[in-house]
Amino acid sequence: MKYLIKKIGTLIITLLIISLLSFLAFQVIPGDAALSKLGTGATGEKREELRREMGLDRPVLERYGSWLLDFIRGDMGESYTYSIPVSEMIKEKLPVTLAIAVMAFICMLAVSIPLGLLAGKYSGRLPDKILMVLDQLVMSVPGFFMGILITCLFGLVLHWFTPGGYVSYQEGWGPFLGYLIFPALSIALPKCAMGIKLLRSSVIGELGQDYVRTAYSRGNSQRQVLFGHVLKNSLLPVVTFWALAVADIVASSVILEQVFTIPGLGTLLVQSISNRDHPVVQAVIVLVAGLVVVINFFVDVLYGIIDPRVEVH
Amino acid sequence: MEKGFYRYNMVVGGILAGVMTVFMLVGLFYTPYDPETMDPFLKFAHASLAHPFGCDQFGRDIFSRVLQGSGTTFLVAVGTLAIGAGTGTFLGLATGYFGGWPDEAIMRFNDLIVAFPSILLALISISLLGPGKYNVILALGIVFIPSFARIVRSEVIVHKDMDYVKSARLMGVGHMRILFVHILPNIKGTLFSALAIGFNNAVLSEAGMSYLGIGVQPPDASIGRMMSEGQAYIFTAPWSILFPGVVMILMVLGFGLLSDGCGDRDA
Amino acid sequence: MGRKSTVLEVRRLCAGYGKRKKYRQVLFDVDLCLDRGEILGLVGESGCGKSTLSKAILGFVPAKSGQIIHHTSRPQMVFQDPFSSLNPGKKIGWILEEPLRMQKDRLPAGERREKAVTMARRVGLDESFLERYPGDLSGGQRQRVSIAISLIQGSELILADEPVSALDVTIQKQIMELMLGLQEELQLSYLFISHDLDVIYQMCDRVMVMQAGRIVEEGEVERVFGAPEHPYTKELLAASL
Amino acid sequence: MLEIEGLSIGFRDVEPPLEVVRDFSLTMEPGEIVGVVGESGSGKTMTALALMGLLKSRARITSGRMMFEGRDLLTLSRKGWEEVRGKEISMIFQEPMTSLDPLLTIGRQMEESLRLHTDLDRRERKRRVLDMMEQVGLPQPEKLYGCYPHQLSGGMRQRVMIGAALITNTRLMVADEPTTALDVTIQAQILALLKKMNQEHGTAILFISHDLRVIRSICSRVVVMYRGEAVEMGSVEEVLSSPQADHTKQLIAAIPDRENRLRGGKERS
Repeated sequence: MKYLIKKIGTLIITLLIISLLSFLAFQVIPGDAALSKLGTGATGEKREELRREMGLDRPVLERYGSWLLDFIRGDMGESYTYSIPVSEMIKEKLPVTLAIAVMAFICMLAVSIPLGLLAGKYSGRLPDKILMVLDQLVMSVPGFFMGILITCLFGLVLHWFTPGGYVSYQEGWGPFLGYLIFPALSIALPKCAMGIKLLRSSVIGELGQDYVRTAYSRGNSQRQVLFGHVLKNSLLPVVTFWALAVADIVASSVILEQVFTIPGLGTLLVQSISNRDHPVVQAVIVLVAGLVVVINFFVDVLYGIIDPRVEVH
Repeated sequence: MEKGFYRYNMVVGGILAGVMTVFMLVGLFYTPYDPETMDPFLKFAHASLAHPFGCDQFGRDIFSRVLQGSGTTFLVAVGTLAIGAGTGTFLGLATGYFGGWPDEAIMRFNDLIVAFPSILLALISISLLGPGKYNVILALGIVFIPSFARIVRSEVIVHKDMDYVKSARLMGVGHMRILFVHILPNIKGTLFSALAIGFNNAVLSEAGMSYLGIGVQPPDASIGRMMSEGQAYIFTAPWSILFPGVVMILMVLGFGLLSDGCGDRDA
Repeated sequence: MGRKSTVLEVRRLCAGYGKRKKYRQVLFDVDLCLDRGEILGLVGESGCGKSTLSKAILGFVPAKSGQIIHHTSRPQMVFQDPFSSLNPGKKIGWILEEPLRMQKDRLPAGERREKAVTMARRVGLDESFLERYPGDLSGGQRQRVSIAISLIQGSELILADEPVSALDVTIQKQIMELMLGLQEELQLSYLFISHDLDVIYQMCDRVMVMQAGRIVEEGEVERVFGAPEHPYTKELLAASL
Repeated sequence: MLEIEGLSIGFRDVEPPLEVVRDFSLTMEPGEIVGVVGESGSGKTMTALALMGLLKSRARITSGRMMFEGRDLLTLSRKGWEEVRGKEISMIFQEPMTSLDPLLTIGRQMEESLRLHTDLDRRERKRRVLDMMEQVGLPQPEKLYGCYPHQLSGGMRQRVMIGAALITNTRLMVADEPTTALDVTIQAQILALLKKMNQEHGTAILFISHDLRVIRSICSRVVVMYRGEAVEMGSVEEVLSSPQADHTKQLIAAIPDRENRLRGGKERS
């Protein structure tokens, strides 16, 4: 319980600091918001007026406070480019990116746990060697190229889906998810490779532990040792990797949305960066970072549940 | 058996990484054709002896473009490592060895940074700095600092509590000499391994950013951007995207294997 | 044998680890006095603070209160684990010469080498060992190197923290004999830490028994082993086989 | 009960092939405590692991015979070994800190052999575990049952290991340096416990140690190993009082004892 309270405290502080940093980052941009909105042609007077109107003349912390309150209430400002509320733009895109990320995550777990166990158990033998070579190869493919290859294979050769034929979830969840499975796969594959490698070395390490010998000495079969003792222990270090992978998955989806021309959060972010549409960039960044921090929090809690030693330290 | 496998990794990785490094270095100074010269007659030309990778939609020689792009990639990766690994290693050494509140503060900050996916962080930096080769180096360099600091720090912490460091203290060896002469050589395996991985991450990040159009900008060549342009012609001219992709994979694969070999040698 | 003089004094020493709230005191009012040419044993069970005391004497653990007075320069230490006390990445010769490099009036390289060779011979290792790495040496050989390091700067006080605990009995005996021989030859003083009562009995003149950070009994070895006074000492002696 | 004859263990995958145990023979009667003593690298742990069928895959038994209660252990299939381990022969190890699974409760680990080898239901298993905890001197069994290994001291963990090893009433227990990592007072307690369990349950113990002092205090017979060979064998008194092999003499001479002080002659005022 004490562990949980401590973790929640850390979570809140981390969220605050992240929001503050993101806020400050966009305060130091050369040429402030007023300039961005009006363009370089505007006169000094007009700029001053707009600055006052936007509240840019108040102290930084005060502005941060009101920005944060607005943000929590769902008011994320207005897009410079489209002059519509940022929150609406995000509300429309968020489910798309979330769906990709969740599918990629599940895919990663489903593939890397069994294969990692297998490679660890047969380490040094043929299945392990083949798997490790494939692993290294997959890890060397840039994310977007993986996306292109998958488009090629499943879209153009096998015709399992139409590249560029994205279907919005408003038109139907089935086709929507059916399309998104391919970018999710492209994101998950490199993560799988890494997850397999980590779990493999973790399993190898655990298999050499004394308690494994003890388990054998009591008459456990190989299978019972592997699933009854080794699996749980070797997943511990991998859980930390999963938490980090969440951040990576979200980041990769920014790129893969481009490859598969999907109008998600990533596409929005890239467009806004090109357009220097700062309110949108800021909102997306804060949201994504917040999401990652919250997921990390849950992983930490999960860790505490699996490992009885955590409560003590 | 295990050992042999890793030595094999190391040899293959070493050779591959060596060849690719030479390829990238050549690309910095020399290309067989001018990568920008367009030739309408060579539009989508197939691979041939004269144009080993074929030509793109404007009839430009893909091999020359890949070569030049590799040069840029190399420059970006090395620049990134110089900033990221240099600063990170220094911070890791100092905080790991001396501890105290600076260590505490930097590690907390590090934990925070980890919450931001690195490419996202680089994207923010680019959105603040604007795109371009040097801004990419700066952005990626800064983004890479925490991971290096973390790796070096945890290694230093393991070593500084070993008795041989105490023994050195008793000999009258100063802190700086302990850090750089006694400890640093013992963590070089980990450091090399981290450098190789860092190199790969830099290459992949740069390619990703350039693919999105917010990385290296023309006139600098970039493999990532080439592939973004080639994607539209994937069926009519698959070579325009395949060759750059394969070159990039070989680059990353070589350093990946090398890193594997380095890391497991000490284990 | 000659004039008696003190090389190390510890008065009412309190020390521990951690900061502020997490502070955990390990040593409580420890007094210690070690004479020139004396071997003082320190015995106790794991976690009682034996090692902390030696670390505090050498300054690795800060004292909370009390005094540590050195009457001789540069006390040295021989560590328990012969596998971590030598830098795995350096040759034995390099390690042996390192203390000489640190001296104010630096010796030329040739003389340093000569001194290292002499010292190595003295602890029973021939010249060829200087070209080897610690990983190529057995536990006993490494412990010999550790002893050579501790003596090469001419130190008179050696703290030995379980120096023979990780060794096989036959090797253990060799190292103990080596340490005793050097002690007599060079008039060294040892603070000899061990959990093994029999080893203490064989090696030491005087013994201090430590329990939970406190010295509970102190005296001549024959007296303490023959007629223990403190109940804890009695318990330890009864448990030893 | 146990008959080992001409056992040799070697590594085949190194050049030249390395033999770590050569022509080792030993017989044990039911209820006997036999010691195997030797320095590091003498092959004593290898012998113990061979007896449990737990040799790492690189090490092979190259020749010899191991008969346990009329059964040839070397002909056992993998399945056959699983039936023997934990049911007829059990083992305890040197490091009580790492020999228990850190993520499982004490209770679960102690009942594991019962779960694997008997049809007892959960309640009956728990009853037996609590009973065994009592016997091996673990305080507050009910509370300890749900604890994790990290919450226990080294001595307590070794008691857990012993209890878990004896819970199926095995006929033979192999103890590989079970007290080496413990303090002297705890060592004395664990040795007393082993003796008590030996008497009450009639479990024979093969006691492996590097320390002749420990062997002397608990075993009736002893085998001295040196570089993979049994150089001497006999009752403990015999071997200690009139050693025949050179290595045994060296070992005995090196025992730090209170008869001969190394620190000689120096009179202090």
